[in-house]
Amino acid sequence: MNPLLLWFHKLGSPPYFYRLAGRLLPWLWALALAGLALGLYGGLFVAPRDYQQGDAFRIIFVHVPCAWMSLFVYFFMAANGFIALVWRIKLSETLAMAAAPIGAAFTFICLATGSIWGKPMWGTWWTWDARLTSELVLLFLYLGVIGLYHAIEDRRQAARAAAFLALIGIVNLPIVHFSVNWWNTLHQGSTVKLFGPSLIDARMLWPLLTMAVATKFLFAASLLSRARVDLLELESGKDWVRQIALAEEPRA
Amino acid sequence: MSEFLSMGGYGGYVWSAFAIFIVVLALDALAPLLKRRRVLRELRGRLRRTQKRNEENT
Amino acid sequence: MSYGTATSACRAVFVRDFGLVWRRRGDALNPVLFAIMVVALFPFALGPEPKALQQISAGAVLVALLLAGLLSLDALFRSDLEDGSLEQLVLSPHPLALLLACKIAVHWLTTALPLLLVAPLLGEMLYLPRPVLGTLMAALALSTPLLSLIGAVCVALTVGMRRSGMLLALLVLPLYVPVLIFAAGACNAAQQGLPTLAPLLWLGAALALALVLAPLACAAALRISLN
Amino acid sequence: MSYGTATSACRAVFVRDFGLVWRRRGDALNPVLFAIMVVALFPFALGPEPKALQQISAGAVLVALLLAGLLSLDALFRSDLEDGSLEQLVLSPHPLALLLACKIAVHWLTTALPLLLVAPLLGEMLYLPRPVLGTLMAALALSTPLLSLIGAVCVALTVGMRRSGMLLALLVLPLYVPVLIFAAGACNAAQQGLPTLAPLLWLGAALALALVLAPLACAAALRISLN
Amino acid sequence: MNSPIDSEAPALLQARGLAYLRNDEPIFGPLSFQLYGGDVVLMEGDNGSGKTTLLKVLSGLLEPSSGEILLNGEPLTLARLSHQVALLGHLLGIKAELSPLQNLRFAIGIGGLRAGITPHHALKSVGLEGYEDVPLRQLSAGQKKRVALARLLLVPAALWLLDEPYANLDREGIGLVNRLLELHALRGGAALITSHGAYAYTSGTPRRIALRNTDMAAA
Amino acid sequence: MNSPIDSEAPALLQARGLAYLRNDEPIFGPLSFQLYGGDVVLMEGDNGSGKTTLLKVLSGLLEPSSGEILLNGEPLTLARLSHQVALLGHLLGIKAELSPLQNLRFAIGIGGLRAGITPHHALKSVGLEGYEDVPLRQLSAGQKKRVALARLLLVPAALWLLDEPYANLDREGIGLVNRLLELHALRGGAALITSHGAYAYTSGTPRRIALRNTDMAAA
Ligand code: HEM
Ligand SMILES: Nc1ncnc2c1ncn2[C@@H]1O[C@H](COP(=O)(O)OP(=O)(O)OP(=O)(O)O)[C@@H](O)[C@H]1O
Ligand SMILES: Nc1ncnc2c1ncn2[C@@H]1O[C@H](COP(=O)(O)OP(=O)(O)OP(=O)(O)O)[C@@H](O)[C@H]1O
Ligand SMILES: [Mg+2]
Ligand SMILES: [Mg+2]
Repeated sequence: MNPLLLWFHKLGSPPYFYRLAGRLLPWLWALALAGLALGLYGGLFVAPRDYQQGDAFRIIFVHVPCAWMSLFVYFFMAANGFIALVWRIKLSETLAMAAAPIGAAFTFICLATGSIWGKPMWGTWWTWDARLTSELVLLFLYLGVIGLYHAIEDRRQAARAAAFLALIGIVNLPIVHFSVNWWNTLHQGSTVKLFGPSLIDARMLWPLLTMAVATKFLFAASLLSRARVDLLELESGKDWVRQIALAEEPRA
Repeated sequence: MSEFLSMGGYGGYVWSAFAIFIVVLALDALAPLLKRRRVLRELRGRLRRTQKRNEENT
Repeated sequence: MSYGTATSACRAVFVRDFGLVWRRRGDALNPVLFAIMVVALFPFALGPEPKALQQISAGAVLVALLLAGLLSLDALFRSDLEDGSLEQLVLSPHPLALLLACKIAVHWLTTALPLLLVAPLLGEMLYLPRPVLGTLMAALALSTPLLSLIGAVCVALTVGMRRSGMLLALLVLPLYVPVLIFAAGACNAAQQGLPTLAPLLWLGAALALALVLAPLACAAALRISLN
Repeated sequence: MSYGTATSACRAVFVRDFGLVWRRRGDALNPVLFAIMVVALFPFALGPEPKALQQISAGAVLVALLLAGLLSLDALFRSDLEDGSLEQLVLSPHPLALLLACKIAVHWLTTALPLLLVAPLLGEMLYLPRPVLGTLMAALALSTPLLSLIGAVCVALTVGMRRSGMLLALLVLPLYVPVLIFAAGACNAAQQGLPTLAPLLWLGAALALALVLAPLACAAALRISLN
Repeated sequence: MNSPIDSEAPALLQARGLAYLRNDEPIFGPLSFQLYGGDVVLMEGDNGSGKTTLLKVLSGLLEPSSGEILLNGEPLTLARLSHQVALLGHLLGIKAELSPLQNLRFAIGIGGLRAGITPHHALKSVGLEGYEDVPLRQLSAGQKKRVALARLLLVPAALWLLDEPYANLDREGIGLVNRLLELHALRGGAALITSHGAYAYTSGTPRRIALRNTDMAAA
Repeated sequence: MNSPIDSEAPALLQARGLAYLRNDEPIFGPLSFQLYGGDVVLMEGDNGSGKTTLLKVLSGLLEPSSGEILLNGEPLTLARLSHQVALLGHLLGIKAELSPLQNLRFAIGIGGLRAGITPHHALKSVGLEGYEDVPLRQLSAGQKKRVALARLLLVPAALWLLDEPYANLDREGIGLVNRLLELHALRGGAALITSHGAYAYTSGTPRRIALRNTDMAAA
């Protein structure tokens, strides 16, 4: 067998994944926390005050990374859902379902910080503009996926049904992202570009990018620890889980 | 310091936004730890019961 | 010994489902009554001034029909599941998506079409301006089948569940939002005397897409949730 | 050998029903999410202008909460019926009305109270004027228990039926209309700066009456529909 | 275990010309019988012959279309009845989300408690020691049935109406039901049990009542 | 009626190491067996031992967790399968609101029709002559079952999977099922039937498969 395929196959085996994730986790948490500390420091102390928005613009350092993550995590979830549906890989089911609550958390933060930011900037907590609305719909999609997953008794069937729903809901992602271009809205358009010069000050840009990277690590860490526990629950009849359970017996 | 905390009058907004960020993500990180404890506790309970029953049967 | 043609299979589904609706034709009125009642709530909640009501009339009718459709969705596969007909349908040698499309069509004809027919009455109750009525009807004609198709996929996902009512609403409503936006957009444009073609065209395009994809998705979802 | 006291029977019902809600605490959020989504439908249907939304805000929040309450009603006795607990409850030596009152109380605390708590958020979404919020909350605090009590009687009547969802809505909505009228009346008065006490007092009086009569009616209805 | 023809003590349960109609179709015909303390009576009948319906009528959940029921010589009213009758139906009346202990505590709360027994004891005597705190959904059908049997032990009731108590139980479970019935009879209680006849109450020869299968299609 | 060990013709149905897990708990263990044309195989097992689940897996409604199913030597896919298999489950798949004739017409519409038989004939041969146009809700449970049996006669399928076909039937009905099975076997069809063991296929000694009751509470 092709070595890459072989590795995939091996990764798909729950005990192997459990151990591998266990070894990766401390590093991921460390990177995530360091990144967060650096990004927050940069955002709160280094970045200069915005000439228009004053210090209120500092909310950008949590709002925007979380907004990006809300889209990224959904894509990750749907992609894993697709793999789970087509190739029936248990690990993908687990990953997709573990990603959903994390994505919902990021979406919630995006909505909450966005409306906190909106109050001083637009004079209102909430308007029914296309981006805000589609982001709210995104939160409901996450909640629908989570709700469906928990409503079905059989774990694997539940994961497949929820993954299917996640796939249907993916039409919402482009709407969230492009809504500022398609409709003229209160929410501002893209300022940070991957290619070509960005429109903001470099001292604002690097903390923002640092936060963006740090939230990726945070997601990876949270995802792996959730997936590990979910595997323990899913495989609770298996020997390797039994050994873990007995090894961690609290001494009474 | 208090000037820093007041954030040019936007302190309430900025700090509550950062607080939400930190609290929600902290809860997100905590959830799997709690669930892990619960799952393992239930599993150990089940193992004890089967063990006991096997002893009774033999 | 013949397995019959796909056409005859579709005809069989039509005949049976219409027969069933006919046997319980009293129930078929329920969504209409529900919609009328929801619309009747608005004057109570907002006060009876025609001006205020007129402003919200198109939107309120849309929301009422949408909610009525939502509540009736639940019954789409329920009785077939409970008596085992659904399994027989899945085991049929004919394409499941086709048979499901027939079922969805019957469902639309027997629940959404009556709603469509009372829509002018509902509009009248809220003083909907006459010129808007045409647009509203066009928007409804395009959006109700769309809602039925999208809804059917979600129902198929929740079909085996006990307490699915509220969950179904949670799954379906986010997917309904875009449809509602375009339908309401057309009505608002009509109310302001603007051209209404663009949103209606969008609805038509979405309907064409859904007509092809939704039955397939529905069949796939059903296989997952029967498993 | 003792049959226990009525108090201990009530405590048993409370402990068990809260325990059950706690076990499925995810489900407890559903009515809240549903209400938020229904409220979110209005800006789509009516257009996003704050002025227009503000006018209908109190009414829309009332309607959304009422519908959410309606949908969650269905679950009040369903699981007890399905697993036979309801029969055991009926056979208990303690007054059935009392036990049912406890069940209704738990249901209100776990479904309506969360709705009450998000009502300010819902109002905010539709730009409800601040001064009206107080009146809206008072009206809700009085009317949601009333709705739960009235609804429980209707659920008890339909409890054995298969497809009760839509039927229940039809039975319940006409009974809800008077409650809605008074609650909306109070909010409208507040919006226009008029005194709001009278409609609130009416609601209070109706609630007092319902607190006494509804559990008795509910017990009688349940006996009929189990028969 | 045949009923003593003792006209002085009133029968624990007496049915006189009891019949039940549904949509004017007879479900079971006029039926008269008596149960005394110490009786265990087995009722046999095909599917749909009305066994379950009869038990519900006797428990007071359904009202008979004609005839009357006397409990200790007094006519049945809902209030009186419930003190004396325990019903174990097709549906067990237990919650799958809760543990056996929680379920039993609830049953005691609404039904009362016999002297000299605790939920723990009852669970032990139906062979569920060690399962006190497991949610019922993790138990097998037979184990769930045992929880319902434990309820019978706890709640004070002179008359047990058991609908197919042997269903879902393995051989040992059947023995358990029989032991419980014997104990109950010795204590002076009475029981009416239904069965398809596959298994049956084995201790002594119980009295039998047969329900004819009224043909539903006829009319 | 024992299966001829004839290695040339592929078996009508062949299961190889078939197992089904629910939440990683085995419902039935790895199972291998073959059915040839003319075979009638009886499957026995306690409640919850997985009989119904096995039939659903064999019909293609459920996907096996491991192992494979061959129909006429070719692996099972949903599309191929459905042409060959008729399933009669706990739920009969008939509508109580419609008449026997309407129900059968629907079954033919979606499932096809065997040569040389009509719905009227089929109803007659299950003893329902005269009931063609009565809504099913007015028929007894046993008569409903007969309508479902008539469907088996009409729809072309070489393999019958019957889940407790004897339940709800009286003695004559049991004889009817046995006659239908014999006819099907003579025609070269095969059948797998489940039963609690109370009644059984009586013509000849059918082969038996026993499912062990995997204890759900164990793991
Ligand atoms: C509830 C209110 C809000 C929501 C739901 C929201 C949502 C979003 C989302 C989803 C994105 C990511 C879009 C993408 O990457 O495709 C985003 C980006 C952004 N938001 Fe918000 N937002 C809200 C309020 C605000 C406010 C009040 C401001 C500032 C005045 C703001 C400023 C930004 C900025 C600067 C970006 C980055 C745009 C870019 O470079 O791509 N947002 N927001
Ligand atoms: N809720 C109901 N509505 C209408 N008919 C009913 C209802 N419940 C039972 N019946 C009918 O009443 C008759 C008697 O039913 P019952 O459940 O008492 O029979 P049973 O002897 O307990 O049968 P089984 O052995 O299957 O438990 C049956 O013909 C059944 O169809
Ligand atoms: N939908 C389901 N979800 C979860 N578990 C199920 C489901 N269906 C069946 N089971 C479980 O699978 C096991 C096998 O069930 P199955 O219905 O196949 O048994 P059976 O042999 O047909 O029993 P019976 O004799 O009662 O018909 C049982 O323990 C049951 O609890
Ligand atoms: Mg019965
Ligand atoms: Mg079975």
